[in-house]
Amino acid sequence: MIDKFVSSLADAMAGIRDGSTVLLAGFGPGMPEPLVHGLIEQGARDLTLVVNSGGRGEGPLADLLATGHVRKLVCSFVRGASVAGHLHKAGRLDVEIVPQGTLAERIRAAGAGVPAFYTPTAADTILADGREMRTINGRHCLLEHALPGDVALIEAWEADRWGNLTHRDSARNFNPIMAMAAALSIVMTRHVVELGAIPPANVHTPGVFVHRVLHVPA
Amino acid sequence: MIDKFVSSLADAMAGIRDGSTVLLAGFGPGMPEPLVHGLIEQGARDLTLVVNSGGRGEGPLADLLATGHVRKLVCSFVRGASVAGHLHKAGRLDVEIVPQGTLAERIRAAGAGVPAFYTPTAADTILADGREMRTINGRHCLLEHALPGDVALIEAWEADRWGNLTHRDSARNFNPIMAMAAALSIVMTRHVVELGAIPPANVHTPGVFVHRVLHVPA
Amino acid sequence: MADAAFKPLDRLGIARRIAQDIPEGWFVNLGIGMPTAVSDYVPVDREVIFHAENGVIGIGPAPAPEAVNPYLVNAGTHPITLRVGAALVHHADSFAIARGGHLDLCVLGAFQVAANGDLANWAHAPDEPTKQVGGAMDLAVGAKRVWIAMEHTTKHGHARLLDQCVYPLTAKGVVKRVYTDLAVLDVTPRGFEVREMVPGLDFGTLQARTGTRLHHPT
Amino acid sequence: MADAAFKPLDRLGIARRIAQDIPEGWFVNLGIGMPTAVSDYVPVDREVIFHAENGVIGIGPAPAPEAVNPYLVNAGTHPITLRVGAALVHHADSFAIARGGHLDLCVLGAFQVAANGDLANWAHAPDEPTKQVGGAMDLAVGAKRVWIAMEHTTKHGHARLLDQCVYPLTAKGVVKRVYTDLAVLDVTPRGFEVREMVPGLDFGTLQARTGTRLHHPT
Repeated sequence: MIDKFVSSLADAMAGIRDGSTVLLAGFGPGMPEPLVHGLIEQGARDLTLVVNSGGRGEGPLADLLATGHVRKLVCSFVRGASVAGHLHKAGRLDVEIVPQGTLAERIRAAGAGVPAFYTPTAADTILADGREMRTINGRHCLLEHALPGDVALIEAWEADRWGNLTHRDSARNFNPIMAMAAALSIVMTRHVVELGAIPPANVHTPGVFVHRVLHVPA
Repeated sequence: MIDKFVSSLADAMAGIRDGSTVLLAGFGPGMPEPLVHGLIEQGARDLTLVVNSGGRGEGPLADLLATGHVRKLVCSFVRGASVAGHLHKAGRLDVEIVPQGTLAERIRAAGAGVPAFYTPTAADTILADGREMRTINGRHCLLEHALPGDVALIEAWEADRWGNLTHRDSARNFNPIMAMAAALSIVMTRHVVELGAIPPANVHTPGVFVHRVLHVPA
Repeated sequence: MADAAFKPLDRLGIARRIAQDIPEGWFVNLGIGMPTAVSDYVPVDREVIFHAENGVIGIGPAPAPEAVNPYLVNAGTHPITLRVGAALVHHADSFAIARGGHLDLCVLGAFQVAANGDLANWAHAPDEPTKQVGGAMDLAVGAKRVWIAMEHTTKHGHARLLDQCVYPLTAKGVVKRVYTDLAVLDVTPRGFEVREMVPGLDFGTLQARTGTRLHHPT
Repeated sequence: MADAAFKPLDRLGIARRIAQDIPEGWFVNLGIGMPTAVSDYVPVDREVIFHAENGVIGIGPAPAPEAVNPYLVNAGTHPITLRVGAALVHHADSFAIARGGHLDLCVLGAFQVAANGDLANWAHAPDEPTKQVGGAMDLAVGAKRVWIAMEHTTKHGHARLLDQCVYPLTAKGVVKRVYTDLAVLDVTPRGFEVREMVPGLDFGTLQARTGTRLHHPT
């Protein structure tokens, strides 16, 4: 019987290696905060962290960055007044700024087996400096590569033992595509449901993209 | 008040021009057969038709091909014993064979504003002859371009007046991505529902991709 | 520069002015800040469908404080409600809407706009430690139209409408119209055309506050 | 070539043999034809999750004739049922599963397989009017493992396991294992290794029916 549930935070986070690329979902809601703290406790270092924003002066993302375990941050924006901003200014954190749609598309591409694609987003901007360009149908386009993760940290509203997920309201955001894009997708769910309780047509993230699920009641 | 419903098949098909690229959804179920007959009646010629398969010796697709209004067929396979196969052998129908996953991805790319992407699918095969290749992460990849439609013919199970759709079971197939990829998405739906009747989290094709809806009860 | 003969619009006044020009049925993304207020001035019975980058299609009015749903936010991570008829999608699908040309309009803030439609709205210098790209580059390139909501000059009185942007670009040649506290200006092949000025403002005064030659509409 | 000392497997026997080797928890795509029968031989209490190109994850047993749901078919457009725990997605998401490396196994039929793992399963000649690519190229390139179900020789007695494929390739170097009516063979760096033969068959007889040198397992 397939059962992707794990019984502790430590089990959920087991085996994450130094040097991993970690995809962290969330856009306001949808960030699996307990898993971020689990990652801190687990202790993997030299991480590349992929997340929508660099966060603020406090919160789980700030806590993670403050450990110094993150070497590089890939995100769509960094606030000056944030832990990420301060570390970056101090030369202790590499930052790669990726337009948010390109970020989402690169993550989805990794999950979908698309190794690279072209996009007009960020063409003719300083983000394109030194980058490979191509004109397609008269538009300047940038070459962008897939952005796969070794690990994805995912938040769900409901999960069954096969790892089928639903996400509540706008907490969906990066969760389905980051689950697709990682070799190891670790989910925290607010609710555990019986297999079959989620109607097949309304599964938001199919279990094929999910490897471990931890129940964290609200 | 937004109301995308049209009251007749003729209204649904109005304005399709000669030379259009028509995306036709369906894989077994999910093909909007009444709209295919509507296209025949509407009479546009010199069409490029994008559809999963070339169909059989009879059925709506065979009827459409038999009109001679389709100049080129883009699909993942053609049976020898079919109207498409016979027309192709007779030199009366151009056929572009695209691997089914590449076909789906090219259509989705058109809807998502991705003008081109690389894929390992069909690299090192005769489908790659004369095509642009690139080695990415050690894998041979083919360059593939987005495949947009002037028109998409879409089947739905439920639709509301904003054009939000659900698709029943495996009739979903190409419907959501073809709706994304066309300048004019024409839907036939089996059921009309009140705005709000489809839970927001369970809309399969959002109305932003839909332009006209015709109610065709089962 | 003070001139008692005219009264600049305040920020909400600019938002209100923009709202007047949005017809029923448009899909619209509103940038963070001043643009977000535009939706408050669209009457509920005019069905305009507001999109947010985090996967919301059909944003309703802000909730009462006691009715806040922490799982439902806009692109500024402020609490929102859903309108009847809304749909929720994941981040890649949401940006497929933005990048795939499905938005009729995106209203963004700006630091500078050039006479050729170039937009600068994310950084004051290439090496600025705060890098607030977010989704602006995707929206600017992908929407059918980009309108700008901005003060006509900086708080120091420097022009923001220029021959060329000095700040790093968000996108080239994308702006169609600018709404400022003083005027509404269209971007045309010959540069900015003044479509409308606040009552009492004369063309010469507006020109004096602008860093590029203004034109009367033809 | 007749040899009373051994009895080749019939087509269902090959399918049954393959089913023995599929462990619980795998996500598996079965090609059209002989591979489709594999699922009939996986016991229901061994949870193997079968995927179809048209967006079904979790195919159940074939329905009774009176219980056929015309909206629910497999990649061969035959009626199916859903297993409890199934999920339904659209065609691009379904091929994201196949192309993104999320399938543990794909079982395909073949015309020819080469000692280096090259696969030919879609055409007998480059100019064949019947072009049956379908999703085979995507699956062959994208799945974690490709196993082949085939007759060891053609009905005319010609070898199908060869030094090099003569027919047009589906994909290069993808096949990991071949199940025929006579043997189970692994593709290794030195060529085919014979893992298993039907009872009574000797290595020399198998070699005589094979167009490339066979190896004993190391």
